[in-house]
Amino acid sequence: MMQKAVLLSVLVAPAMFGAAASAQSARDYVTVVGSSTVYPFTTTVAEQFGKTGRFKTPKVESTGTGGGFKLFCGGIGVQHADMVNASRAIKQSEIDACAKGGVRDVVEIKVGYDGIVVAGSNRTATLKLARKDLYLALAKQVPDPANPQNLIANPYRTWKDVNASLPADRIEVLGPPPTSGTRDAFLELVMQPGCESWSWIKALKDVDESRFRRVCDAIREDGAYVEAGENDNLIVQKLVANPRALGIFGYSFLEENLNQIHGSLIEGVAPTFDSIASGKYPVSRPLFVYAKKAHMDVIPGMREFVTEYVSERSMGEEGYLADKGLIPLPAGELAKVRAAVLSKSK
Amino acid sequence: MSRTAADTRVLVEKSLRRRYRAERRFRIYGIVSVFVGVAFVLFLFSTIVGQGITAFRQAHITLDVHYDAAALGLDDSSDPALLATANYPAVVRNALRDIFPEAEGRVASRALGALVSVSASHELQRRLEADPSLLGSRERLRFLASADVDQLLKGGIDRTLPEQARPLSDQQIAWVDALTARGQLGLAFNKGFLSQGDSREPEQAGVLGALKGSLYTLVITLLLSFPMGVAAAIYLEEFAPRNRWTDLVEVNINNLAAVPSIVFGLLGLALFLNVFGMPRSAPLVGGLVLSLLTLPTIIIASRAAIKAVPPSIREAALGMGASRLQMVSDHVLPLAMPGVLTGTIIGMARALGETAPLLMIGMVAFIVDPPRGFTDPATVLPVQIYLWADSPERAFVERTSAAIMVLLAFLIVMNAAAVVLRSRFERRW
Amino acid sequence: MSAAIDSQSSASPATPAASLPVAEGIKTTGRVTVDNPIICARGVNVYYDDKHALRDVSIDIGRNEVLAMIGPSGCGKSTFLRTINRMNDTIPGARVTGQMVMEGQNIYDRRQDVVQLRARVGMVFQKPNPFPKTIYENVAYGPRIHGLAANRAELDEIVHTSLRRAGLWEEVKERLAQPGTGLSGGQQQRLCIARAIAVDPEVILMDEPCSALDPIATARIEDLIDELRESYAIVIVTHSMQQAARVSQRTAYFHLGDLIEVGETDRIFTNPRHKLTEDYITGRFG
Amino acid sequence: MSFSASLLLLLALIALGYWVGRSRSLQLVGGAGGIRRLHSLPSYYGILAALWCGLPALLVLALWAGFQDSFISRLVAAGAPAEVLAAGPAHVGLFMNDVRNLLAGSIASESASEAVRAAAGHYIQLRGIARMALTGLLVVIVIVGLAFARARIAPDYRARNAVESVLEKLLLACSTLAVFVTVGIFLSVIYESVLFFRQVPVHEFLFGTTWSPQTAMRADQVGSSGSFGAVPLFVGTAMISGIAMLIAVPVGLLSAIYLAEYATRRFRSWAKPLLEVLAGIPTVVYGFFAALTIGPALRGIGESVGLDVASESALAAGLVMGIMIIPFVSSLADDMITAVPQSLRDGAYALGATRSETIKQVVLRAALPGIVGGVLLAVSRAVGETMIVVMAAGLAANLTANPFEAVTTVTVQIVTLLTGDQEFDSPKTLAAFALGLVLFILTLGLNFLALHIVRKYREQYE
Repeated sequence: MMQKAVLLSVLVAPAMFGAAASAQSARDYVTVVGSSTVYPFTTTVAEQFGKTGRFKTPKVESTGTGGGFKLFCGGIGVQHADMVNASRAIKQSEIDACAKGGVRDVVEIKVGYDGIVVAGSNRTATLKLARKDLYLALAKQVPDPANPQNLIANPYRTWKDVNASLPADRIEVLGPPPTSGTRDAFLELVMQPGCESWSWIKALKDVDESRFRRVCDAIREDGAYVEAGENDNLIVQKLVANPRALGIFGYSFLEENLNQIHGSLIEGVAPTFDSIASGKYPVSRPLFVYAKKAHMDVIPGMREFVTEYVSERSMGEEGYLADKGLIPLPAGELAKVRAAVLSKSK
Repeated sequence: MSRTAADTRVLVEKSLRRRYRAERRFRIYGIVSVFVGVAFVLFLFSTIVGQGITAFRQAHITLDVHYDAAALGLDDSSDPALLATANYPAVVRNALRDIFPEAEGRVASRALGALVSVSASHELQRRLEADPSLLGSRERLRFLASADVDQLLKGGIDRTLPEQARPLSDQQIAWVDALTARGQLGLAFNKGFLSQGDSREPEQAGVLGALKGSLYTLVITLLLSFPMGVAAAIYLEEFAPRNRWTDLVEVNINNLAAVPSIVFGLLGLALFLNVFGMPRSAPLVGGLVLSLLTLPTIIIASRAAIKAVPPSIREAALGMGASRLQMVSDHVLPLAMPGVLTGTIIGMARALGETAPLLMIGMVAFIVDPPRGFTDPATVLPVQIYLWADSPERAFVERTSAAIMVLLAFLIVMNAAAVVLRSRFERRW
Repeated sequence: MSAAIDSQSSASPATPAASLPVAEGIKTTGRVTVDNPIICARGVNVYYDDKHALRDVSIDIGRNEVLAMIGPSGCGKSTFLRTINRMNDTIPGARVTGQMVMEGQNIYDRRQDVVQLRARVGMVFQKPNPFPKTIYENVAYGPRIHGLAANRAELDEIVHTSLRRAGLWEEVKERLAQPGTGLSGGQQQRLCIARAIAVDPEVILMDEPCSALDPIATARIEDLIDELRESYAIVIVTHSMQQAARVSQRTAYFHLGDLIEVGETDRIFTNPRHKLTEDYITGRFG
Repeated sequence: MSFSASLLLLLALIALGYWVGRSRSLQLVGGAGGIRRLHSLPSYYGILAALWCGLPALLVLALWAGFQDSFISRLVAAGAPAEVLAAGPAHVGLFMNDVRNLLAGSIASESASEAVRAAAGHYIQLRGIARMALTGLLVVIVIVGLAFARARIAPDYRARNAVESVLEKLLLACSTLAVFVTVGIFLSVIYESVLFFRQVPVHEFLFGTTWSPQTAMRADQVGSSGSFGAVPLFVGTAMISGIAMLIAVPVGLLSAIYLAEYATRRFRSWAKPLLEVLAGIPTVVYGFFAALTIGPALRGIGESVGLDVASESALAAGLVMGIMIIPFVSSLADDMITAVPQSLRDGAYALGATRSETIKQVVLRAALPGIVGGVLLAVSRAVGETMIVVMAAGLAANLTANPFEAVTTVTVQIVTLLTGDQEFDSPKTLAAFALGLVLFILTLGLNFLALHIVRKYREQYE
C-alpha cells in the first residue's frame, strides 16, 4: 500500500504543479508601483476601494518613483503595472521610455501637495535652516569661501561650519536615493535654489545646463549624507534612535510622527498643513499618480479605482487622504483635475 | 627517582586549592552560559507577549446611528450604485455629535469623527446594502474606535505630554473620557485581528491574509518536498551504489542544507519569475522556493530515520525472498515513518518562519484581500511581521508583537507535534 | 553524580602499618589480612541503582605485592577495583557503603579528596586509552596537573624515568612529539602505565590490562608488572588464571558479588579450600 | 476545472488498467489457485499495466495542460477585432486578459464589449472541443497501453522486476534534484553576475572600498557616481558575524559542556529544549527584537557611559545573531562531546585530574576537530543570515572597525537592491546577483570544509 502511495505522490505532485504553474491565470486586480511618498495615500485609497467596492483591493508595491516608472513603462499587458505613484511629474525621458515600451496614453492624476521636510528628533532643538545652508551641507562640491569662483570638495563637517548661527553638531542627514522622486524634488526645490545664491552658478543655468546640474545636483558621498533606501518609515525610526541626525522625507510622515520628530524651519517657515497648503513653505511639490489608459477597460476595477481616487471623499478637502497627511488641492484645481481625469479615462 | 610518595602527596595537596578554585570557576561559567541562553528565551518571550497581548483587546465605541437620508445624501435606497457612494462618515459624525453637541464647526467635527475607525463607514454601508429598508431607521451599533483612542485606553499614549506632541488633542481626550464614563467606550476582544487582512489602519489590521498566504505556501511546499524528499532518502539509503555520483549527491544535499536562505530567493527570482514568468507575490512561487529550501532538511532527517532501522530487519525481509523495494515499502519505511514525519514537521516549521527568500519574489506588498488561491498575490506571516515592524504608527508595534505571538504559537504546536511523535514512536532496537 | 557515601565511622586512629580487625562471621575463606597493609577494605558493598553488585567485601592490600583478582564475568572484581580509587563516582547511580581505609584514612570519608586519592592510587584500563596528545604530553599530563614538576627539566626527567620504567623509552625516545594514538596496542598500554607511574602513586590498579593485547605484548606487560612490584602495591583484575599465577603473590576469587576466597597464589591454585574456587580453577565453570 | 476532472478521469483509467492487468494475469493461470505459476504477484502485473497506460497519459495530460491555454488563446486572439490586432501584440494580450476575466467571472458580462463577449464564446467553444479531444486522446492512450500490456503479460513475464526498475528510476530522479538545485542556483546567479562584471570589473568589485550603488536612473539625472566596491560590505558582514561568534561560541560551548558533563539529568531535560527553542524562533522575530528592544537599549547604555552608539549598530545585530546561533553551536558541540569515549575520561580521572581539567585538556582536545567543524557551519550561517541584519543593521556602507557604528552586510544589500526597483539591466540590480554569487561561493566553501571536518571526526570514533 505504502508503495503505491509513494509511487502515486511522486508521479502526481510534480504533474499537478506543472499544470498549475503553466495555466495562465487572469489578473483581476489593479497593481500599483512607485514612490514611497505616495504609497501611504494610494494604499489608503486602495483599501477604501477594496472595502466598499465590488472589486478586489489593488496591490500596491513601494519601489521608488524611478523604479516605478521603469516597471510602468515596461509595456502593455497583464504582467506590467497598471498605475505608478510619483512624487514628481513624469520626465520627458520617461515619457519616451514609455512610448518605447508601447505605453502611449497615460492619464496623469495630480493628487495633492506634499512638503519635503528636514526633520529631527523631538529631543533636539528646532533648526532654522536656509536652502543655502542645506546646499553647503550636502553638496559634493561647494564654492571655495576664499574664492567663490572655484569649486572645492565639500569641507564642512558640522552645521556650525556651514553657518555660524547653527549648532556645532556633526552633519548627518538621512535622505532618499536617486531612484526616489523625493530626491528629484529635493534637488529642484532646495539644492538648486541654494546653489543659485552664487550669481555665477545661477548664470551657468542658462549657459551650460549640464554643468549647472553637475554642480548643484551632486550630493556628497563621504558619509554625511546617508542614502537610506526608499523606506521613509525607516528613516523616522532612525531619527528617533539617533537624535543627532536629520532626515529628508515627505510631510505626511512628519505628521504621522509628530510625537517623535519635528520639522526644521526652512527660510523661517515651519512645515505645517497650512503653510504648505498656502504655498508659504518653500519646499513643497505636487504628487502624482499615473494610469495606463490602455489598461483602463481591461483590468477589472481600474476605472472605478481611478474614479475613487479623484472623488471628493478621498481627495477632497475633508477626504480621508487629508487625514493621512496629504495636502489637498485647492477646490478649483481639484475640480479641474477630476474633470480631466474622468474625461480622459473614459 | 629522588621523589618519594610522601613528597608527591605534599605537592598534590599544595596544588589542590588552586585547582578546585579553577574547577568551581569553570562550573560557574557553564551555569552562567546556560542561564544566559535560557534567560534570553524568557526575556524574548516575555517582551513579545508583554507588547503583543494588548492587541487581542481593542477599543470599541457603541453609538446610536441614524440612517438619515439627508446626511447620507441618499433619497433612494434601492439603487446599489448610490448606496456605494453615500456619505456614511457623516452618519457616524452625526451619531457622535448627538452625544457631544458642543463639537461645532469643521475642525471640531473632524476631530470628533477621528475617534471612530473608518471601518465604521464600511460597516454601515454593508448593513444598508444588505437591508436597504434600514434607511431612515435608527439602531445601536458597536464600532471599532480609532487606533489613537485604542492606544490611549491601553496607556500607549502619554497624557502628560504637551498637546502638540501627542496624536490626540486635549478636547479629544476629554471626549474619550466622557464616552468611557458613559459606558459607550471600552476594550473588548479583538475579533478582527484573526478574521481580517492587512490594513493601513492599525485598528483594522489583521493576520488572516498572511495566515492564508502561509497556508497556501506551505501546502505547495509540503506537496513537493515531502514525496520527493522521502523518495530521495530511500534511494540514497537503500539503492544508491557507492560511487562518485552518489558522493556528489550527498555532498550537495548537506551543502544545500546550510546554504543561506536568501540565495534560494535569488534562485526563485531568476528561475521562476524571470525564466518561467510566474506571477510575482504568488504563494505558488513562494511554495516552490520554500520546498527547495526544505528538501535537504527532509532528506537528511529521513535518511537518519531509515538508517536507524536495524539491518537485521532488512536481512529478515530479504531472507524471505522479498525484493529490495518490497523490503523498503513493507518494513523499512513504515518503521522509519515517525522519524520521517518528525523531520518533515520540523522542515515545515522552518519554512513557516522563513522570510528572506520571499522578499526576493515580491511577497512584500500591501495586500488587503486574503488570497483565495495559489496564484493570488499574498504575503505570509513572517513577511507581514516584517512589514508591520516597519510601520511608523505606534499601534503597529502591538500588532507586530501579536502577529509574532500567532506565528510562535503555530511553531510551538508544530514542534510539540514533532516531539510527541518522536517520543510516542521512538523505538529502541 | 557523585556516589552517596555511607561513612559510619571516620578514620580510625590505627597505626598505618597495622591491619584493621575483621568483622565476625565473615564468609570469605582464607586469611584476608596481611601484616603491613596499605589499604584495608572492610564490609564494602556496592550498589548500581537497585542492583547489589558487591556484598560485604573485606580484604587487605599489602605493600610491594601483586594482588590478583579472578572470577567469572560479572562477579564484581572490576567493581571492587574501581571502588579502591573511587572511579565508581563517575558512574551515575553507583553507591558504596563500608570502609576503604588507606593508611588510616577512610577514602569514602567526606573529607577525603578524590583528586588526591587518585594521585595516590593510579589505574590502568582494559583498553589502552592514550589521550589524543603526543606521547610526551600523555606522560607529562599527570605531573602537570598536580604540579609535580617545578620546571621543564624536571618534567623531562619525570617523563624519561616513567617511560624507562614502563619499558617504553627505547621504542619511543625518537618520537616523543608524535601522537600517542599512533603506537601499537601493547605500546599504548605501556604508555598508559608510564602515564600512571609518572604521578608516582602508591597503588596501581590494573583492570585486565592485557585482554586487548597479543601474547608477546602480554608477556612484556607481565614482566613490567613484576618489576613494578618493587615500588608499588599492585591490584590486577584478570581473566587469565595463568596470568594470575605468573604475576601475583596473593589471589582473591570473586563469585557473584561475594569475595569467596583469598590466599597465597600458589596455595589457591594448588589447594583451593572452597568448593566454588576449586570448580572455577579446575575449569568446571566460568 | 477541466484539468482536475481530466486528472480524476485518468486516475480512474489507471485504476482500470491495474484491474485489467491483475485479472489478466490471474486469468492466464486459471484463477487464484494458479498464482504460484506466475513469476510475480498478480498485483505487480496490475501495477505494470497501470504504469504502461498511466505514465504516457500523465505526460500527455501535463503537456496538454501546459499548452492548451496558450494554443486556444492564439486561436481566439486571431479572431480579435481588427483594431486590437492592429495595435500590436501587447494589446492583444490585454484583450485576452479581458476575455479570461469574463470567463472567470471577474467582470460582469454586461460591462464587457461585444467583441470580448464573442471572443469569450469562441474560447468556451474551443475549450469544450479541447476537453473532448483530451478525453478522447487519454482514453485512446490508455487503451493502447492496456492492449500492449495485456499482450505482454505472460506467466513467466517478470512484472515485478519491470515495475521495480521503473520505481527505482523515479527514486533516482528525486535524489538528483539536489544537484540540479545547486546547479540552478549557480546558473541563476552566474548569468546576472557575468552581466554585472561586464560593467564593473571583478577586481573593482572585490577590492574597491566604496559601496554606493546609486547610479542615475535617467540620462538627465545626476545621481551619485555609483561605485561598486564591496569591501565595506565584506567588512561589515565579517564584523557582525564576528560579534555573533564571540557570543555564540563561548556561551554555546560552555553550555554544551555544562549540560553534557555537569548537569543532572533533570536539569538537562528542561534546559536543553529551552535552549533549542532559540533555534526555532524565526529570524524575523529576532530582527524585530534587535531593532526595537536591543538596539535602543544599547544606545541608552552607550549614552549613559558617554559612548556614541548608533541605534543600528553592528553590535546590536551581532549580539542578537549570536544569541540565535547559541543552540546551533551548543547542540553540535554536545554531539561531539558525548561522542568522546568514556575511556578517555576515565584515564584522566584515574590520574587524579579534576573534572574541569579532564574536560579542558582531554575531552575538548579530542572533540576539537568536530567542534571546529560545527563552529564553521555556524559562521556560514551567520554570514548568510538576512532578516536580523536587514531589520537591525542599517544600510550605511561604512568601512569601519568600530562595532558601535552602523555597518551593512552582503545580505542586506541583496535585499535592498532587489526589493523595489526591478529592472534587470542596471548594474544596481545585477550587483545583487554578484553579491549572491559571492555569498553562495563563500558559504559553499565554508560548508564543504566544515562538513568534511565533522564527517572525518565522526568516523574517528565509529
